[in-house]
Amino acid sequence: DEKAAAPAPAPAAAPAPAAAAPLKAAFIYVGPVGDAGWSFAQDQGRKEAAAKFGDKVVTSYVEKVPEGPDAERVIRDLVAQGNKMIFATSFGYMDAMVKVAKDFPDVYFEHATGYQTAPNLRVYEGRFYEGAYLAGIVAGKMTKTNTLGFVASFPIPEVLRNINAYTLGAQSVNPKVKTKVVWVNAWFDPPKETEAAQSLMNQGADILLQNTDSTAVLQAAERAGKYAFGWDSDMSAFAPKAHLGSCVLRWGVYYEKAFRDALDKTWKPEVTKWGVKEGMTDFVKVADFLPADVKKAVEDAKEGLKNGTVSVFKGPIVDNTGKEVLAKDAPADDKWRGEVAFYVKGVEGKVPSGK
Amino acid sequence: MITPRLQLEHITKRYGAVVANADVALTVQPGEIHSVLGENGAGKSTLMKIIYGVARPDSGEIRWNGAPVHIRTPHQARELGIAMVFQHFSLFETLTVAENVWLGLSRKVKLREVTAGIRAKAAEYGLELDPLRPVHTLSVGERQRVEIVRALLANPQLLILDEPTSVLTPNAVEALFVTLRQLASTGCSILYISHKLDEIRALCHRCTVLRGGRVSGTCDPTQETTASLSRLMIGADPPRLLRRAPKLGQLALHVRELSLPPHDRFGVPLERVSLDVREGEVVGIAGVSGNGQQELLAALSGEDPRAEVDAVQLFGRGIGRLRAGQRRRLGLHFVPEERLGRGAVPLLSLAHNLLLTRRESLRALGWIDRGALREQAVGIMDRFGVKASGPAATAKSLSGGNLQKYIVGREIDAVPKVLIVSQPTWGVDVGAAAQIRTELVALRDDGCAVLVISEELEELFAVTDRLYVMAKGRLSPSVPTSEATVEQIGTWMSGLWSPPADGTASSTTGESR
Amino acid sequence: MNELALLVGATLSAGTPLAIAGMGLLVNERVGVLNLGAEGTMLVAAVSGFAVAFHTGNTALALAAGALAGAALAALFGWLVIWLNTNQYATGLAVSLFGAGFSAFVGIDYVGRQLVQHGAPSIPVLRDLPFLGPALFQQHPVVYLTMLLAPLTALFLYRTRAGLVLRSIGEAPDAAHALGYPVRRIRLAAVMVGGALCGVSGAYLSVVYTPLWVEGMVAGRGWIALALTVFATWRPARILLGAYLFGGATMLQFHLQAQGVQVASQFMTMLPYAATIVVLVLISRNAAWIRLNMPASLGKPFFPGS
Amino acid sequence: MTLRLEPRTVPSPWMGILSPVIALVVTVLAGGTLFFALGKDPGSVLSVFLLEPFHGVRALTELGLKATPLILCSVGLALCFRSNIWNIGAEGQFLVGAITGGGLALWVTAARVPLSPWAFFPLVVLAGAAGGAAWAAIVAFLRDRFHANEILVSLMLVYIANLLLNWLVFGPWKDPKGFNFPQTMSFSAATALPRVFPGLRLHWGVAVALLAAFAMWLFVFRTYRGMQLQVGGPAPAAARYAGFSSRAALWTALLISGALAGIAGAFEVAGPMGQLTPYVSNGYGFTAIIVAFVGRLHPLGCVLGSVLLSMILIGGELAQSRVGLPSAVSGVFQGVLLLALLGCDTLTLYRPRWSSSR
Ligand SMILES: Nc1ncnc2c1ncn2[C@@H]1O[C@H](COP(=O)(O)OP(=O)(O)OP(=O)(O)O)[C@@H](O)[C@H]1O
Ligand SMILES: Nc1ncnc2c1ncn2[C@@H]1O[C@H](COP(=O)(O)OP(=O)(O)OP(=O)(O)O)[C@@H](O)[C@H]1O
Ligand SMILES: [Mg+2]
Ligand SMILES: [Mg+2]
Repeated sequence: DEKAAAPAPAPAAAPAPAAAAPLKAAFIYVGPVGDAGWSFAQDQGRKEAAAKFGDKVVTSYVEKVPEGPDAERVIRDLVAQGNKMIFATSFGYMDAMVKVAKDFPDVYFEHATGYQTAPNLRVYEGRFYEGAYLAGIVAGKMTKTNTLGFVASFPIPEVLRNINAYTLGAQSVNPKVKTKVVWVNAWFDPPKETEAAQSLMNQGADILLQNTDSTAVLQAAERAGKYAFGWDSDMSAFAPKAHLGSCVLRWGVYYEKAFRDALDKTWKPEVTKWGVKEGMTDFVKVADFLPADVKKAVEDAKEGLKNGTVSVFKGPIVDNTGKEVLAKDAPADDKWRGEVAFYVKGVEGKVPSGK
Repeated sequence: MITPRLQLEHITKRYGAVVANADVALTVQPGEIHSVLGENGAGKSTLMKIIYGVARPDSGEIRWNGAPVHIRTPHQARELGIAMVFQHFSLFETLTVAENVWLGLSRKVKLREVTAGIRAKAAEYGLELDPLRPVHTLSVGERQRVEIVRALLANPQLLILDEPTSVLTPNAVEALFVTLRQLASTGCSILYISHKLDEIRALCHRCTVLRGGRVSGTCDPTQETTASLSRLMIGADPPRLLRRAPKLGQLALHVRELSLPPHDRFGVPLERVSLDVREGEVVGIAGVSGNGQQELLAALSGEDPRAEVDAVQLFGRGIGRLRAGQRRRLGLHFVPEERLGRGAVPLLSLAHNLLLTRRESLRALGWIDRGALREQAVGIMDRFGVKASGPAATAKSLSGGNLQKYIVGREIDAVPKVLIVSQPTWGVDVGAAAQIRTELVALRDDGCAVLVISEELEELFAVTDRLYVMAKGRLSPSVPTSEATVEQIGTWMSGLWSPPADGTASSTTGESR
Repeated sequence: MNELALLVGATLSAGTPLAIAGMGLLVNERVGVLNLGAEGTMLVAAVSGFAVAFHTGNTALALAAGALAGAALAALFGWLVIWLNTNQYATGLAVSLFGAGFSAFVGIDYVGRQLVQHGAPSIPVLRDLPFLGPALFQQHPVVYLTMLLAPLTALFLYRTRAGLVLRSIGEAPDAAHALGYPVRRIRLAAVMVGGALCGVSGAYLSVVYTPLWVEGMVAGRGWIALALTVFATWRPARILLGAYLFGGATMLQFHLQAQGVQVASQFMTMLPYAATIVVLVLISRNAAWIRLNMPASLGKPFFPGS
Repeated sequence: MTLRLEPRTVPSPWMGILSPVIALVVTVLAGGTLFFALGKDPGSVLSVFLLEPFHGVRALTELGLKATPLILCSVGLALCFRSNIWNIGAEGQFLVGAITGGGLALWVTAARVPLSPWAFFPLVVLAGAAGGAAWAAIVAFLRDRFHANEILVSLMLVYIANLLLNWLVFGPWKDPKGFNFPQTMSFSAATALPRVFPGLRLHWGVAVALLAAFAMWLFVFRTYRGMQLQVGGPAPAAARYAGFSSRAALWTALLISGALAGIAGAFEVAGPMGQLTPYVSNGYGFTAIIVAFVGRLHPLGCVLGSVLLSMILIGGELAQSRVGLPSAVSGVFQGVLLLALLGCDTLTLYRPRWSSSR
C-alpha cells in the first residue's frame, strides 16, 4: 500500500554504494502526511518524483514541523545528516530557509510559495488559481441560485487569488454570479469546514469551493444535495453526486525537475511558477453528468491556459468596492498577483485584513 | 453462658512505624454498653474502624456472635448488624438528611420509606430532625443526630459511637444517654468512646482501657472514680487547677452593640452583642454551639471584617474592619476550635505552621530564617509537651490532642495582650486538657485578657472568672463565675435572662437556631 | 425565515458532538474525577469508529466501537489516577498527548479512505413542515438521542439511588468509603462512562458529522466539552444548552460572514469563545449555586484509609 | 497475595530519585517493543530519542533554546497550581507576551530607535511580562469579581489570543513589503536577543529562565509571601484565620505566571524568530502544564522537566529523519513516557506492599 509505506529510511550508516552516491533529499511538511490535503499532496509528489529516479535519489521527510523557530533546527539537522537538497513545503519556513541556506552554500534549498531567493535557495509555486478558474467556469454554468460559496482558510494572497479566480471563472460564463466567502481561520479543521460549508449552503450558495485541506466541504455538499469540488488532490470518490471536478496539484512534476537539475548540476536559483501549461495544476475528474457544453467550456479554457490565449487575471479588473485594480491591457504579472489583497467585483464582504 | 456479641483477639495494626493497635483483646456482651478509654492517639478510633471494616488489621481475629468473621468492608459490617457513628462525620453536605440516611441503609428500602422512618425514629427517641433539609444547613448537633438516626435505622446489634458527645450540650447528652440505655435494654450492644470520664461512669457497664495501642486493663466504670479511671488511662491523677484571685488591669477587649447580618443564608445574625474583657481575667462565653459563637468569633478575630469600626475595640482602638493579621499585630491572638485546616495547615510542617500567626522568624523582605523557625517550633513543643517526630512533622501527622497543645502553645507563646480561645479542649484527653487549662490560667496571671468560648460548663466553671451566655445571636449580661450556678447558666442558655423584655421566647430546644 | 430555520438546524447538529462529550464528562466529574484527556480520547474513538464504519459500513456499530475505544482509554486514565493516585490534571494531559499520537498511528491506513455516504436523514412528514421542518426534523438520529440524553442523565443523577451514590462520592469520597461504597470502582465506572460518551462523540465526528478520518480532526472540541461542564455548573440540561449556545455562536459567526458583515473574520471567529466567557460570568455571580453543584472532591485524590 | 499501596508517612526521598529511573526503564521497554514491532532497531531508535538531543554543543544549545520557554511557563504554572489556581491558559499569556514583545521590537525597528541589543533586552522582558500579566489579569479579575471559573476563562482566552495575533499579522502589522503574507517586517538587529555563543541560536533568555526558576524556588520555599500563597488552596479557612488574603494570592499567582509566560513569548519572537508570525507558539503553554507536574510543582523540578520534554520533542523530530519513524509513533512514545513517569511517581508517596488477601 503506497500510503501506508513508511518513508524511505535514511541509511545513516549504510555502506557507500559502489557507484556514485545517491542524491539525498529531505522534505519538511507543516502538517501530517495524513492530512489528506496539502502535506499529503506534497508527499505524493515526493514519492512520484523519487520513483522516477530509482536508487539515484533517496528521500526522507519530517512531518508536523511547526512554522516557528523549530523549523530552523530541523533543517539544520537534515543538512547535518548529509542531505544535499532540502524542500521546505510551506510559506512559514522562509525565514529558517534563508538563515540556514547562508551557512551551507553547497546544499540546494527549495522553498514552496515563498519569495526570498539566494544563490542556493530558490522558490517554486503552483498556479492554483488556474484550477480555481476552471472550477469557476463549471460553477458559473451549473449554479441555479447564481450564488457560489467559498470556504477560505487565511487571508493570504494565494487564497484571495483563488477566491477571485473562482469568481472570475464563473463570471466569464455567467455575469450574474456572486460569491459568498466564509473564513474558518484554519487550514485544517474538518468539522469547522463542514459547518462553514453548511452555513454557505443555508444562505443559498449551491456550488462550493474550498481552500482548506480536507474533504469535509465536499462531503457536506454531498449530504445537502449541492455541488462542490475537490482541492489539492482527486477527491471524486468522496462525493460521487456532488463532485464536479477536482483542482489538483502535481508537485511531483516540479520535484522531478528539481532532482534532475541537482543530478545534472544544472540547478540555478530561479522562481518557478507552474500552472496548467506545465501540468503542475490541473482540473481533473470532470463529472460525467455535466452537460456537454460545460465540459467543452472547461476543455476550451484549459486549452487556452496552455497556449496562452486565456489568462485568469486580465484587465480591466474592478474590486468589489468599485475601484479599478488592474487597468485594461495592464499586465497582471507575478508581482501584481503576489500582492492581491482585494475581492473582485461579485465577491461579497470585505477582505478580513484589507486596509 | 451467653455467647459474646463481639470478641476481638490479638488485633494488631500498624501505620508505617506507628503501632496503632498491639495485640488488643476486647469482649462485648449483648446489651452491654462498653466503653473504650485512652489518651489521644491510644488507638481507639483505629480499633473501631477495624471492627467496622474501614481499616483492616494486620493480624488478629474477630468473632461475631461466636463465629469467626473477616470484616472487609463497612458494607459487610452493616450486613452483620454493626452500625457506627464516626468521630468525624461522614455526611454529604449538599444532600438532604433523608438522602444521607438512605445512603447508609440497605439497597432495598425506598427513599420515601426512609423519610417516614426518620420521622418515626426521631419521634421515638426524641431526636428532632427534618428529613428534607440539606445537611449543610444543619448545626453540628443536628448533624450528630443524623448520624445517630442513620445508625439506629439499621436496627443494629452493635452500635459504635466514637466521641459522640464532644459536640453535644449537656441536655442533648442526657437525651442521648436515655436513647442509648433504651437501645441497650433491647439487647443491642454499644461500644462507646469518650474522653469525659464522668459520662463513662454514668453510662457504661464495662470499660477497656488502651495505652499506646495495648490493653492496659478492663474495669467496671460504675465502681471507679474519675481519678482512678484517669490513673488507668494515663498512669496519674488529672492535675489539679490552682487559681489565684484575679489582678484586673485595663479594659482590653470591648465589644459595643455589635450587630452583624449572617455571612451566608444559614448563618446566625448577631444582635447588639456587648462584651468586656479586662487584663488579668478569664472571661467565658457559655452556650450551645450554633447560637452565633462562630459569627462572634469571626467578627472578633478579623476573619470576618465587616463589623462597624468601633463595635469592636482593642484598648480603646476601633478594630472592627481590620483583618486577622492586622489585629494579631495589635496583640489579639485567637485559637479556633477547628485544629486541622483552620488552626493549622494539614500538610505543612509544624515549624511552617508557626508562620500562620507568628512572625518572629521573618527577616527583611519576608525572608524566612529557617533555623530560627525550627528553634522556635522546638521551643514550643518542649514547653507544651507536644509529642511529634520533630518540627518537620506535618500537622496532619499529629494526634488531635497534641496538635491542640501545639496550637494553643503557639498562641500563648506569642505573649498576647488578648487571647481568644474557642473550645480549648475539644476531643483532648484529660491529661492534655488539664495542661491547657493550667496554661490559660497562668497566662491570665501574667496580665493577659483571656476569652474562652466553650460548650463545656464544667470547663468554664473551672477556668473563668466571669461568664457570659450566648443564645440566638445575643449575649447575656455577665455574672461572676463564683456567683453563677449551673441551673442559672442553663436557663440563660435558652435565651432567657433577666428582664425578660422580649422574653416571649417559647420554651426551648437548646439546639435549634 | 428559511435561513433562520436552517441556522437553527445547523446549530443543533453543530452542538451535538459537544453535548455528548460534555454529558459524559459531567458524569465523570460528578464523581470527582477531572479527565483532561477528553481530546485524546475523542481522537482515539474517532479513528476506531471510522475504521469500523469503513469495514462494516454500519454506523451504529461504528458509534459503539467509538464508545468502546473511549471507555478503554478512560479505563487506562482511571487506573492511573484512581489506583495509582497520579495527578489528575497531568495524567489527563498526558492521555491527550498519547491519544493524539496513538490515533494518528493507527489511523495511517485510513487517511483518505471514504465511507459509504448516507444522504441527509430526516423524519418523514414532519420534515416538510414550514420552518419547523428544516429547523428540527432533518437531523441525524444521534441528534435526537442526544436531546434525550440530558433528561435521562438528570433522571439518573437526581432520581435514582445509583445517581445519588455517584454524587455522594463526588462530594465526599471519604464519607462514601466509610459508608461502605466501593469508591474506587464506582469512580472507575463513571470515568469509563465518561470516556464512552466522549468516544461516541468522537466517532460521531468522524463517521457522521464529517465522514472522514484525518489526524487531529477533533480540533479542540474535547477542550470545549470540558469547558462546557464548568459552564453548565454540572447540570445536565445546561450542558445541552451550553452546547447549542456554543454551536449556535459558531454557526452564527459563519452566517454573518457569509452575509458579508464587515468585521474582521478573526473577531467573528472569537465570537463563540467570547460568548462562553460572558455567559459564564453572568451565571457565576451566584457563588452559592456553584458551591452546591460543583463536586467538592473534583480533581482531588482519594486514597482509602487502607 | 495482592499488591497494595500504602501511603508513606514521609515521601520517600529515595523513590523521588528512583521513580524517574523506573519510568525510563518502563518506557524503554514499552517503546523498544513498539519499535521492534514496527521493524525498527529498538536500540538505534531509543538512542535517537534519548541520546541524540544531548549530543554535541549545537544539540545542547538547541535543547536549551527549546527548554527556555517551557521553563518560564512551567515555573509560573507551578506557582499557580500550588496556590490552587488552575491557570491552564499559559498558552494565551505566552501569545500576548509575544504580541507585546513583538510589538515593541516592531516599533523600535520601524522608528529606528537607536538601541543596543543589551539595552533592548530588559525592555523586551518588561514588554512581554506586561502583556502576559495583562492577559492573566483578565482571568484574575473575572474570578475575583464574578467567581468565574479560571480553568474555563483562561482556556477560552487562549483561542482569543491566538485570533488576536492572527488579526494583527494578517492586518495592521503586516509587512507592507511582504507580499501580503502574514508576517511583520523582520526586526532590526538592535532588537535581537544577545546570543550566548556566536553562531548558535541559544540566547541569554535562557539565563533569565534559569534565574526565574531559582528566584521562584526561593520565593516558594523561603519567603513569607510565597508561603502565604500556598495556604489558601489546601486550607482556605487557615488562610482566613491567619489573615492571608485569598484575593492577593489569586492576583499574585496569576500575574506572576502570566508575566513569565509573556516573557517566554517575547523571547521567542525577539530570539529565534526575529519577526512576528502566526506561528509563534508550538503549544508551549500547554506542554508546560505537563512539565509543571512532571517537575512535581517544584521550580527546579520544572527545569529538569523542561529539559526532558524538550528532549522527547526534539527526539521525535530526529527519529523521523534519522530512522524514518512517523511522527505519530513519536507521539505514542512521548505519551507512554509521560504516563510512566506519572505512574511511577506514585512510589514516592506510597509504598507498594504485598499482602495476603485475607
Ligand atoms: N491513616 C493513618 N495513617 C497513619 N497513622 C495513623 C492513621 N490513623 C491513625 N494513625 C495513628 O495511629 C495512632 C492511633 O490513632 P487513633 O485515631 O486510633 O487514636 P485515638 O485513640 O482515636 O485518638 P483520639 O482520642 O485523638 O481520637 C495515632 O498515633 C495516629 O497518629
Ligand atoms: N467565615 C466567614 N464569616 C464571615 N465572613 C466571611 C467569612 N469568610 C469570608 N468572609 C467575608 O468574605 C470576604 C471575602 O473573603 P476572602 O477570604 O475570599 O477575601 P480576603 O482574603 O479577606 O480578601 P481581602 O483580604 O482583600 O479582603 C471577606 O473579606 C469577609 O468579609
Ligand atoms: Mg479517635
Ligand atoms: Mg481577608
